[in-house]
Amino acid sequence: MIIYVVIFSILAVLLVASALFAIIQKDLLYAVIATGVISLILSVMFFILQAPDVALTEAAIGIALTTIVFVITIRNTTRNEDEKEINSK
Amino acid sequence: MKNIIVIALLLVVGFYLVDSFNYIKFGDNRLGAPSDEKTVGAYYLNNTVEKTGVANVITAIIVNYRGFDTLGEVTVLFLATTGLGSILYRRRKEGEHEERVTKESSYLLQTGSKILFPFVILLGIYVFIHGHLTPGGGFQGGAIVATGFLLMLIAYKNFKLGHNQLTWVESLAGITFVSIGMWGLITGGTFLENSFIPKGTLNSLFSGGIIPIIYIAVGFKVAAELTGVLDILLSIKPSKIKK
Amino acid sequence: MNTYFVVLLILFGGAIISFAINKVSYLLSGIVAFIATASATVFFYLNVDTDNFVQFSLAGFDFQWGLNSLSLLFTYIVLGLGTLATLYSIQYMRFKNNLGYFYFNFLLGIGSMMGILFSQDFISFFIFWEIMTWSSYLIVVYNGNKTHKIGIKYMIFSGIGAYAMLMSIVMIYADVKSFLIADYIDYISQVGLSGHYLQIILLIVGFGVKSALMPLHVWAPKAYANSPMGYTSLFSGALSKMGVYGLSIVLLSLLTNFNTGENVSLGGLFEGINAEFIRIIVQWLGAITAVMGTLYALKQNDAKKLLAYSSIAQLGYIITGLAIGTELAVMGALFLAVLHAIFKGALFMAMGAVERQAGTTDMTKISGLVRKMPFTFIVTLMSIIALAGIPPLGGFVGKWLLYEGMITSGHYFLVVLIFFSSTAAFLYCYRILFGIFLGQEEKETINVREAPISMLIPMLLLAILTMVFGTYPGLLFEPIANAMSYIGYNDVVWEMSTISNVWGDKVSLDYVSLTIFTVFIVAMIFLTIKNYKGTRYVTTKDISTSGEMPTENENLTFQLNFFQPFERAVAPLYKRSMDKIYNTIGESLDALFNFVRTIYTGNGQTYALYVIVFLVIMLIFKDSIFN
Amino acid sequence: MVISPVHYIAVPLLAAFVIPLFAKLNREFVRIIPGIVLLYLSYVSIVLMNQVSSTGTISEVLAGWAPPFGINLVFSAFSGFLASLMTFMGLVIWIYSYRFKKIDDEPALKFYVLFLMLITGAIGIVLTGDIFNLFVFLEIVGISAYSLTSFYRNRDGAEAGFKYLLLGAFASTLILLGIILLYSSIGTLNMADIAQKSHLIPTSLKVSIFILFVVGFGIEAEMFPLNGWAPDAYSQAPGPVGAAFSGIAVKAGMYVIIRLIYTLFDIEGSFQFLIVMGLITTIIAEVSAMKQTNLKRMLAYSSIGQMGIVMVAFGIGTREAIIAGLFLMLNHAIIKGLLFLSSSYLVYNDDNKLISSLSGLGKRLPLVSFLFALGAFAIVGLPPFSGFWSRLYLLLAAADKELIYLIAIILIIAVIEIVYYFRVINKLYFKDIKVKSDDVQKPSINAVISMSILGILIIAIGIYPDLVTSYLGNAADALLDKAGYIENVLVDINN
Amino acid sequence: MDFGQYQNIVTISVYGSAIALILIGLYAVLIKKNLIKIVIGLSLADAGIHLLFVAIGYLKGGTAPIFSPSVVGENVTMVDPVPQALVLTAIVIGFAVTAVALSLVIRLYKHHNTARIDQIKSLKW
Repeated sequence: MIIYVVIFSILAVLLVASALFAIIQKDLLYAVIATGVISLILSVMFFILQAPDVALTEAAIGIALTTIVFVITIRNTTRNEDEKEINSK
Repeated sequence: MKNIIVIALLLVVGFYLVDSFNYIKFGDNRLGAPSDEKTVGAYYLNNTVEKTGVANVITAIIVNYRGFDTLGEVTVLFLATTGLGSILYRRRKEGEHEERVTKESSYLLQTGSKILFPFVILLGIYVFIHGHLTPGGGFQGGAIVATGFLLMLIAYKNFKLGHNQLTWVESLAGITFVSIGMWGLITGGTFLENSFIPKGTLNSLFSGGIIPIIYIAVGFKVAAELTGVLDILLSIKPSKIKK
Repeated sequence: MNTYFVVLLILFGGAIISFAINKVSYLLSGIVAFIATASATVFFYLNVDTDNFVQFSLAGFDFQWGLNSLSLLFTYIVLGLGTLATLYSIQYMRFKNNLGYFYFNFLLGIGSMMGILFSQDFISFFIFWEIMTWSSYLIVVYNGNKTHKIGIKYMIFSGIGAYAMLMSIVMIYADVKSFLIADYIDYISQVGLSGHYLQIILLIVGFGVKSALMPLHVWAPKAYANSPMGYTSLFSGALSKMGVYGLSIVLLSLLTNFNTGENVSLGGLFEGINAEFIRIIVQWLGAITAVMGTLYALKQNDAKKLLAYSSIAQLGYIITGLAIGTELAVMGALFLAVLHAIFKGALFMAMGAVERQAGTTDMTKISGLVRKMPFTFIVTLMSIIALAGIPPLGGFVGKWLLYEGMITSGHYFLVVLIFFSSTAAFLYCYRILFGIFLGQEEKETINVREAPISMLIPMLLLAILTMVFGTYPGLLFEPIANAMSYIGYNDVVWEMSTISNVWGDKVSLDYVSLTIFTVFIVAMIFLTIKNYKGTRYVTTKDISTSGEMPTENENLTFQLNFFQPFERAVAPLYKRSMDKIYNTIGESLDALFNFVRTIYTGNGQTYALYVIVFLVIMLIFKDSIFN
Repeated sequence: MVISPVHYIAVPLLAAFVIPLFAKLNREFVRIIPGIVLLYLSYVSIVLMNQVSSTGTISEVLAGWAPPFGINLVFSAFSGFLASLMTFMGLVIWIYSYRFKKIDDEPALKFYVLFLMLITGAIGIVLTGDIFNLFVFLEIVGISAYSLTSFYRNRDGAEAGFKYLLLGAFASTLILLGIILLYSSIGTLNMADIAQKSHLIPTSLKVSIFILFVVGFGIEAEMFPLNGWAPDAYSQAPGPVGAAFSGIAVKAGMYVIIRLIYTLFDIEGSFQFLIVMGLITTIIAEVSAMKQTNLKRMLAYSSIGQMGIVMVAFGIGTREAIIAGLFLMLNHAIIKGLLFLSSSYLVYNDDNKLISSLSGLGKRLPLVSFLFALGAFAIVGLPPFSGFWSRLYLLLAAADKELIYLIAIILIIAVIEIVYYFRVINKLYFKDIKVKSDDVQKPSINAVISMSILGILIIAIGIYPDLVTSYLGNAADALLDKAGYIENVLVDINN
Repeated sequence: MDFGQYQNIVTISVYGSAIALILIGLYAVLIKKNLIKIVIGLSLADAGIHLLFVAIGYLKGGTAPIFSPSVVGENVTMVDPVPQALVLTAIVIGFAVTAVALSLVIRLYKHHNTARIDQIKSLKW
């Protein structure tokens, strides 16, 4: 019992921490991976909260597909958040 | 300055959210007494097994009680594919839809993908076939299948997805879903009514009437749609790198 | 079928037919328009019946159409002038484009004016009023390009007026639960005016715009001057009279304390102000309109504009007369209203003829047309005599009654103003005559010819009418007396061709006219014979200034700065133009609007921020918003 | 098969799934099938509207589970009126876009599918009786709208689409939060059930939920200051889509706001709130429209302004005001539809859609210009066109409640409208011709037909408003009859 | 699952982290200039919403709402299945919106050559 509580609290802290990391991180690829981590943590939390269906969905869609879509986008655009202003046209 | 204002604003929002959730105690039993069927959740828990013959209540809700939502949801994905196609559309003559511009990946990855691919697909199909029995179902299974295709798309430059097949799978699955729904209407019942296929015994593969059929259709459709999304995204020609 | 429906059907149907038939032949369009108005006129006066009311219901409201003696009086103006103006337009518009469009709106205008006169309820009144407005707008901008600012200005003011009226109408409906004008008059006479001051004021604003009352007149001069003249004669003659018609309902039926004999207080915000006060305001506005209109008319070099300002001034007289509200004043005002339609119609047509034949109506550019266009000259001469109020033509009778009415009711200062403006009217009338017709001929006008016969006929008819009404004003007194008895002035005294003054002296007009005409004609014959030979032509623009450039101060060409000394005397009055005030308002609003739209910054993030700000505001103030 | 409200959703969905297959046979099917579907739905509308007027509200149960356990569709005189209006507008816009030159062959499939789904989603929002289902339909509308906004590649469509999406995502976040709070406090998602039980929620929480919903749906309903997306989206979307936004999508958002206030929550002050928000929306939008140089953008702001007036009408809340509001919605759909449709031909070849490029087009495109002018006359409320009656009804309803300031503001706004619409008309007709006759795009025959339908309707309703007023009266009664709504939906549970 | 006397801690961690996630996501949407960051913010806010959904469905001592052979016939408490069903839908919809958003980002980047939102405002006023 207590172990779940501990795990849960740690996960919650991790969740917020990686959310902050995702926001602060200038390298978008790391930020995206942080969101992937958030999905992972979430799906564990869902599992603990007795929602296996949701956990599975979050795992399949949140961790894998969303991250991939983000990565593809980054590859097609820019990896650095503070890209230099480009005036050449 | 703007930072501070925004943080202040968000804190106010947060305060009111917390305030609101004070009314909603975590873990309280809000379903009411088990016999009180006026609460929607309680009704589902009490009646699902008996009335639909499905073990997984969530599946019953998704596919049957709130099947209309799911129809909408599938449509949303379908629209996302269509929309993506229209947003990222390039005329053929510009030669961008033809091939993906990924580098040939390593031999290791290629082999690994090749070995993993059937298993992933199989896992996905298993998940959506057993949606009414175990956790998981059409969406999860579909997503897993799409992941399998993703592996192949990344690993092999020349891995061609048959657009025709994708369209067929997607359309046929969608048509199945709606037709089963319409069949209920035609037979004099209501849209999506679970009446014309026997319910079967609980916890066996062939149970739940139309529920597994629809969930399988959803699985195929979601798989096709997600794969389609990935395919479109992976076919974009990366813009020239600006220094 | 009912008379009203048939008349409207003929006019609106004619509008559509003449629009469609323009594809076949441009001449046909005008002919159809003429036939439509003429047949509507004939049909209407054969079947006219003032007691016939039609009721029907549409969209949940009760409508009533009918005629009363007052509106009957105005139908003479609309249909008479309308028929003549269409006849005039056939030739006048002959070589222009988009005739289908022109006649469509023309007939729509006539039809909607008839509709206004038929309407016994506010809502159909308003509907026809608006149709009249936009159809006239479409003609104002007909000449294209330069006119679009004028058109917008016209539409803005019309919109303000119409919506003021609409606001009043819905407030009336909320009070009375009926749109019938008669019901409202009953209601007001029962409960008094208190609490209804806003409705009355808004109605006055609404009608005031159309009748070009200060300070709502700024649209009028250019709109009059820039429409095709065939229409302007109707515009200034009949369309503006719709405003007068409305004002006569408000001022004479609603604001009256002659019927009830009490001095009703308006209460509320307007504590201490009563019906009499509003009337006084309107009187003064009318008088000021008259004076300002005249002063501005003096300044104009373009005959069309001059006449436009003159129209404003004339409408000022009429409104002042109505607002004074004694029997004589009202009679004079209504008489002038009809007469103004006649002579201003004739004048605008004459100017149209000049414009069509000579290419311009700028008085500095043409002169000496009297030999080329004698009939036009005669029409102009007679109309101008009528306009200036010189006996024996009709204008004299109207002004005479008006002065009498004002003097007997003790409005001495107003008399001074009106008299001043009337005197000044002599000046600009003279200018038209002199500038265009008299003087020496210019090279440019060598090839000018007289206008075609179908244009002359309506002009001459109108000119003759001014003479007839000047000699036998009783012909017009009869319907006016009927109209006034409808409003509540019982036992109006009138005689066929005799008018009296304050002291009871009577003048027989037919003898006066006869004498004057005899003298006039003899003089004309004499002058013609005398001047026939021996005329020497010197072109006026061939000025030698010893090699120096002439400046404007040196009054070298007599047509330019005709009234410069006079203008200098009244210059301070010109400075405070309403136009400038409106422009300033417009510009500041423009700047404000430009500022407001920067709310939409174009940055999606800002929009998102708006959402959060809005959410936060709602959450914080949720207790006070949703108690 | 009995015709029932679910046809509104199921048939278009089926069509949307079928179209990609048929497209392989013949590409023409892509264009035809949506038309067939919309025609069929128009037939359904007629049948159901007749049924409603004779037997009263139809509440259709889906999947055999009676509400609140299953999802249901409610076809009342009110929601039915809106659904029929949307179907009709959809049909007209389809006729228009059938040969719209700018939708070339390849993405035509996507265009028509998205367009069909936009209509279906909006109708779904109006018909559904379940708040979460409503959210799903909202997302259907949203995703198709984002994609359609950015349909053209050669313009700033993507920018407009992204702004729309950003705010739309905000909206869904807020709505989901509202649904969470709502479900956890009364344990139901059915709207009739919510209406029945909403008094059980503590007031403070109820108001919070209400605020979340209003802000969320207010984004779709173009309420100020939530409408930043609208001018961009309207001006960048293809012509027919702009018409569909103003005629169909926005109506759905407005419907939800109305439902929230009239049926779901019984919150004091919400009516006044709606009036104030409506007025602010209208004033800001019309003032912004004044100075626009871009024709489409001007129309967009004008559209927002009209929706603000609709809000005002529903905020007044009397039966007359509701009739006025519905009439305004109807007029806004057909008139703004006509304006958007005709304006796309007017600025066909000008990428910036500048009003100044219209100079003298009245001569080059006489019919289109005429229809545009007709629409402009109608929208500023000149009689004898349909816009006049709705405005009159609204003013009368306001006068009845003695809201004098409201009348004054509405009329001042009308004057502003006159200024900017007549500026365009002046440009069209009374300016020198600048364009060569080759440079204008002549409207195709089906575009002419669809615009003429709208034009004729504007005149017909204007001359004889009784054509629609009886429907509007029934609809207003249906909206006001909250008890009847609950009873109709929950007939099995409560008895 | 029953957290017993530690219920409060779990309450705070669930509600706290969910609301924190929403607020952090919104913060990113409102402050970050980079389009991709904005989309990340949106998906964070979405994730928070999903967590909240599951949290309100949770019931002290409840098990997953699946009548697997082991629980049939026994008297078990189950968590509320409705929010779970809803969140499933919400997740899929969220993915769809994210995909569309990102495709728009790609197009915007190609069009404007930048992914900074404050430089993409050719449509304004």
